[in-house]
Amino acid sequence: MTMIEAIRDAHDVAMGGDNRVVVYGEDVGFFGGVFRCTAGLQEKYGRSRCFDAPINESGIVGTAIGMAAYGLKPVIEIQFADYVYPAYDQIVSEAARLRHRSNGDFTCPIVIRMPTGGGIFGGQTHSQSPEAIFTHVSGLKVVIPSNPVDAKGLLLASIADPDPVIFLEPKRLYNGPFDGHHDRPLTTWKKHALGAVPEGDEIVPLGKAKITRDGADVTVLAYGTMVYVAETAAKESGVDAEVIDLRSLLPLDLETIAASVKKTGRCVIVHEATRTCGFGAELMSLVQEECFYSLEAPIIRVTGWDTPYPHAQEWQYFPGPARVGEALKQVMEE
Amino acid sequence: MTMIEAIRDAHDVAMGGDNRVVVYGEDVGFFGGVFRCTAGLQEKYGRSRCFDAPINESGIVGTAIGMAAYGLKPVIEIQFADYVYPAYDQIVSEAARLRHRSNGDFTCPIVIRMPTGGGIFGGQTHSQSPEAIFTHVSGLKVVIPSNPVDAKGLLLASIADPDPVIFLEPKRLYNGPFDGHHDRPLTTWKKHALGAVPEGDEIVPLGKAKITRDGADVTVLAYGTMVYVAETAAKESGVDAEVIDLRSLLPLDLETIAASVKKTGRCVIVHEATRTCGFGAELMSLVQEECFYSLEAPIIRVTGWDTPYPHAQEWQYFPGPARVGEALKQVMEE
Amino acid sequence: MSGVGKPLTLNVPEPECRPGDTPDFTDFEIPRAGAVARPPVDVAADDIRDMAFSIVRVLNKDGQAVGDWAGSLTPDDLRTGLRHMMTLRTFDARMLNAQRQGKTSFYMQSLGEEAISCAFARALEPGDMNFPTYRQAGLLIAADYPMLTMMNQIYSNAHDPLHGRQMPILYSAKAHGFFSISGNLGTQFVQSVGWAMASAISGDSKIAAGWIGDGSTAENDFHAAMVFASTYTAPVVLNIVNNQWAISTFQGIARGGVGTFAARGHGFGVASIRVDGNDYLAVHAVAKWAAERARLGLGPTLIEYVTYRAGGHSSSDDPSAYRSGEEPGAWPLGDPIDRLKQHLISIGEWSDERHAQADAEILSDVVTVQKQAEAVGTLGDGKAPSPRDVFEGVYETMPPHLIRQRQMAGY
Amino acid sequence: MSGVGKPLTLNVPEPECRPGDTPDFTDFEIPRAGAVARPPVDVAADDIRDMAFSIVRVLNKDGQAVGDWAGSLTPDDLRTGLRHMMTLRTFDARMLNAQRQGKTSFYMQSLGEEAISCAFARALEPGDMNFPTYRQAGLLIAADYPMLTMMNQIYSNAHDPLHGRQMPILYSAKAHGFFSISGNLGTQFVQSVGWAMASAISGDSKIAAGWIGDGSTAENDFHAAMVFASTYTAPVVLNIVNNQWAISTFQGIARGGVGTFAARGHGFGVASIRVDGNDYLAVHAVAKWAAERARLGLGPTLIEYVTYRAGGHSSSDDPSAYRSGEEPGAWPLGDPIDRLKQHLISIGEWSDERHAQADAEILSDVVTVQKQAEAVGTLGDGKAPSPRDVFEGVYETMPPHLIRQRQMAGY
Ligand SMILES: Cc1ncc(C[n+]2csc(CCOP(=O)(O)OP(=O)(O)O)c2C)c(N)n1
Ligand SMILES: Cc1ncc(C[n+]2csc(CCOP(=O)(O)OP(=O)(O)O)c2C)c(N)n1
Ligand SMILES: [Mg+2]
Ligand SMILES: [Mg+2]
Repeated sequence: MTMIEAIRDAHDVAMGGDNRVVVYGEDVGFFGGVFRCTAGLQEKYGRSRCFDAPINESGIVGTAIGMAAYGLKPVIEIQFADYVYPAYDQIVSEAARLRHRSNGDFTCPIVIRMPTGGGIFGGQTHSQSPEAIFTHVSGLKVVIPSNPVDAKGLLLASIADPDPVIFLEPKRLYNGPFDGHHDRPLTTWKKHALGAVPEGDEIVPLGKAKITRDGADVTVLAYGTMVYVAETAAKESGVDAEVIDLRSLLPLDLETIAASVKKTGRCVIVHEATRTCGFGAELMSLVQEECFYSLEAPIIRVTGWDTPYPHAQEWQYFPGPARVGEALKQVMEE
Repeated sequence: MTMIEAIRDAHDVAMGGDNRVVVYGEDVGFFGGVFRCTAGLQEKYGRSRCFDAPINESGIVGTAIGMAAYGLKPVIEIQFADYVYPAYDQIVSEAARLRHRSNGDFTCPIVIRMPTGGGIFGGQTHSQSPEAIFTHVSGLKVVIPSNPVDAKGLLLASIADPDPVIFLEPKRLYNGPFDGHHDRPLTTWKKHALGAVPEGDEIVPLGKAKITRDGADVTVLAYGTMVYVAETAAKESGVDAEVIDLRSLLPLDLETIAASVKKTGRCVIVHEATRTCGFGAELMSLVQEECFYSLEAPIIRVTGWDTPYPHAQEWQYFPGPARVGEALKQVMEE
Repeated sequence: MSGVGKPLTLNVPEPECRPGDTPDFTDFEIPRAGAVARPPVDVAADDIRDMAFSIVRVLNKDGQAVGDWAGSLTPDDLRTGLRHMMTLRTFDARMLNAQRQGKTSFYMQSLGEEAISCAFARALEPGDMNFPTYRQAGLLIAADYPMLTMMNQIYSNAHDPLHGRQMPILYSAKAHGFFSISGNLGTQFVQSVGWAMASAISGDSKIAAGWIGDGSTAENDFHAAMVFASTYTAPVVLNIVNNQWAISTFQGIARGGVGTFAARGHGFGVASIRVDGNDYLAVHAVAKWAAERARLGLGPTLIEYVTYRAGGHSSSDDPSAYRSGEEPGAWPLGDPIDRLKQHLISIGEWSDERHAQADAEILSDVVTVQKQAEAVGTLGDGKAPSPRDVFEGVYETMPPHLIRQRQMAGY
Repeated sequence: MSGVGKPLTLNVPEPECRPGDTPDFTDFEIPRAGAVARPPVDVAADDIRDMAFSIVRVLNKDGQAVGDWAGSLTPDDLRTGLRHMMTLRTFDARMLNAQRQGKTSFYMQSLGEEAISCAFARALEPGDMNFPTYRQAGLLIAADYPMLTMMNQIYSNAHDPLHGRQMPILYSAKAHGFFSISGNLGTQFVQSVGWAMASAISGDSKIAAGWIGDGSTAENDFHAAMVFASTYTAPVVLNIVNNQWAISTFQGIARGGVGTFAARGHGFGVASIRVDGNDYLAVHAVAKWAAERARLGLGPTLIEYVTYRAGGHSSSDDPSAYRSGEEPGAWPLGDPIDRLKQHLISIGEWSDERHAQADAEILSDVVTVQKQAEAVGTLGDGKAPSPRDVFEGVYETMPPHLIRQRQMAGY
């Protein structure tokens, strides 16, 4: 199964199991979404359970909050993460706050899905990774899968969650794993073990990271597309790196992270988002708070630059295996 | 002069010197703003240079971008920083990107002023410190004064700047310095050296921090209200702390910071914003990147909690001198 | 004639009356009570376009209820309504005073606008949901929400149902059809539409009511609400309370130079009505009409209540800095309590004596309750909510990082 | 009759025609050419309310220009207009094909909508400013912006004025009255109002033009634009291009069940006109009228162009998945190029032969320019912009952290 099919399957399972689950967004109904993540749902569940929304991201989130307050469980799509900003107020000031400010009188179990990240020549408005503007907001959960199995399991967990979840889908992984070698032939999920998505409603719990590669010398913290890039960089650089796929940024599996860094004594953090105040800064802070006395070298961040995501120079921006590999070597040299 | 008067004076100097400077926002015109920072400007410069705007933060910023593209220099007020979220898209996707995406064909010299921070029993929607959601955005500058002299000088520098500036005004400092001892009598700027604001158009350059207290043992990084809290904590704890008022978060005066931490070997970071992914995380990352081998103890963050800013429990939330003092002692013990 | 080369100027609307000026409402067109007909609830929105430019009024200046919209309420209903409004006003006065005495941080009253929320509440059914602003406390009073709970919230004391987390008056009362009030203007308007859509998706028969102020109609959430409500024919009543002022800004800045707030509905094909907001009977009748329309699946109605904010914006505001002190008195639609009182007297169902007695009873009730609340605590004095409560309820289950922080904080 | 207890249902608008269905436009009301009168430019918005529900048309089905709105253009102007539209169409076809050949990443064409941007451009004066969407490349073609520069941008080659930073077609051309296109829908609409306000603040005589698609009118920036434009009587022409589709979503989702997009102006007291977007003469005449109105300080005009997106949404889109393949052919307002061509022939100012010859010349010109552009480079092939350019221009002066990052990146 591709990640798209896995996401579709998660919707199907959730909608089939609970008629409070409603799905909408721009082009989400008849057409099934520009990435086709919701294809077939309208036909199967009817127009009032899966439908097209007006192009108004703020309204999509705002109505979802109202629906959640009523008792439904809306799962909504923002067409690209780059277009979530108009909805930021409804997310931050309303969805994230509702349970707390009303002391549970009203709650907001919504899932806000959005394709994130670059690597598709989408330029500055189809490539952004805005996770850090959500992880800064108390009351939200932030989830990002890196493969079809996790995509389905984490989406099911997010839909089941009683609180608002930002669900980021690395669009470069929709159709196959991608290690950053953009000049090599594409591979698909069909041939990948994590393309074998279990049937049914098996969830992957939020807040649990996964060690995707064992290693002794340095810990690499990554999520989304960067998981493959990190694995590839480890392989290619010959550094015995342990790669952790965070899967959920908030809540964060600090235990797994700290255990690994305490073991390796070194840490490299990789993300595609711009550097300053990115989620990497938080990771770096937590690691130094938890593991200061174990650190043998400065933690290194490998990130997107503090510029808009460029169109033509995409691969100079993307933190590919060469840059991550260099960081691995550097952290070993210190 | 109070900080309010200093800000008013900066507007007056800028408007008097350059008729491209226009000032607007909610209640900004006739009334002169709910904090009175623009009082008298409409009368002096006329209704087309200083006027009331409809309650639409996104429209206020969006029109300012259009005005800047025309060639004006809008200085706009968001009534509270907590209300900037509706404008986030126009700020991030437009103001911050315009110069780059048009290769300088159009530019966006706007200043977006907003009162920030708590300590006035304003609850969760009149107390927030959203600096981190701006420092993450390439193309923006982020400035925060801690006294009347800087408020005027930095505001003048921001208005003169050719790029968009987020100008955060710690509302708890509007009328006097505040060291976090909320149960003691108020003091005013009248008696404070930094209340003596120079006349005319003297600017304080962006990107230059200021050491407000010399010390040998630990470096405290602070901005806004937290500068006084940090100074007080240093005094009260007896720790020989060097306090740096960052003044501008982006661009950041990393040189001054690194030099101090290399000297002291210890660092405490203080901010009022929520902890996770706050600007403190970036500071912590930069310090460990630059000063790893000088650090004798883990860097400590003292911040607002990852909760909404509470009304009744305001002083349990506010990172006051007691909490900062404890951190100073702790960092010395490690 | 082409204008090429001719200098343009910026038009900035200004109210006719600022401090020192004499208020003059002669240009303000007020139709006679009874002049606007009551259309059937299934009328096409476009066929009542004129209703967005007129004002539905029931009570005439002699206190009689006249025209099509009269007759929806019995004398008992009216006395109940009068009591609600009087209670709200007394409650407001006491609480504003408590704020001045330092017993809490902040207060906002409904002075002059009591008819709107009090009458509207009585047009809904149990299970319907309001998405109010801070100026609809009357929805709670008229739904018999306990005043003691309101005061505990205002005082942020140990019995505050919101545990001190929220500023005064930002109530939440689901069981009383009252959505948690936000400090951010406008957001609730589109949420009300989502709630209404959810009711329709669920095959329920409940309706929602969104609330917004004149100034806040400028917020973008207003547009989102209108777009979603009209596209999905949501069962929602969308209420604009035009009290002429948004803090220091007169309604012309939000409205522009022409038209009315109600007319905003026309661009969306939404039925739009203007009503005398100081006329309890008119408010109730129009609310009933709109609620019925929504419940029958006929879609949203946009209602503009024409009223006047007789007090300051909030306890932090001093209106004398930006408007004439005479303006409240000159407001041509009068006072809602006086008008309902006169009506009841004119139909022989009330008297000055009964009114004075009711006033005294209400005051005594409010004072009694106030004492109970203050016995628990006021802001910073007495029994307070726990600091631990700040960490609770951010999520249903507290995640590890918050547990750590709570422990660091020492709670 | 009260509806209490009766289950509600959600109304979700659907287009009448999906793949497999036969398009049927018989319900689509099209007034005869010449039927809508031309009011004076200082008409009160409310007096032309009906114009938001009709369609201004000049060219009738025999290709004659009829009615009040005819006569604003000479045969030379019309031939120029025809050439612009033909150039745009040829340019689009070549570039879409270049994208298919892998020479760039993405493309969006104006197929079927050429009249709107091409005619509008000719109604402005030098110094006026458009705030376009991605579907107004005709503004550049008709303003004689160099095609070579456009292609260099599309190919992100070393001569791309935007240095490869932007996706194809997101041009910026200040000197040609063309604001930098954003990938974020709607944002430019309110910016155009700000630009217009700035002109008025400065005592200038320039006007702005905002552009938005039917689907994007649902965005909140639409509201912000209307609020500010109406409040400050901004000298701006606000253009809605209703091409019936927003990717796979038909216009009924943005518009709701009733009314027109033009009618959205009525709630703001803004003059609102609907016009045949496939009629070059009608577009030009209405644009001229609105521009004059703005320039005379009479305020904004909202124009809805009724047209049809004859091609896919973009090079990434396959419309056969969501609409009938016959729909473009069945569109009742015809093709803008054919219609102008027929008109010129019918007045004896053009012929099939001249048209064929013009077509050939244009194609040859475009091909020549394309070769020049491709000689510089195409995306990923040939001379490319520098990676250093990514770091330049984020700020006027590169701050220290960006210099450090640029150095880390090795440029
Ligand atoms: C998003 C947002 N912007 C600004 C404010 C500050 N503010 C609070 S009330 C108010 C005026 C609202 O006026 P109106 O909508 O007319 O309501 P009224 O107070 O008259 O009932 C303003 C600007 C806010 N609370 N939220
Ligand atoms: C804020 C935002 N939301 C969503 C999108 C994705 N998107 C790009 S074009 C489009 C459809 C726009 O339709 P319309 O406004 O009718 O313009 P048209 O393409 O028909 O010219 C959508 C949804 C976007 N670019 N920006
Ligand atoms: Mg008001
Ligand atoms: Mg369209």
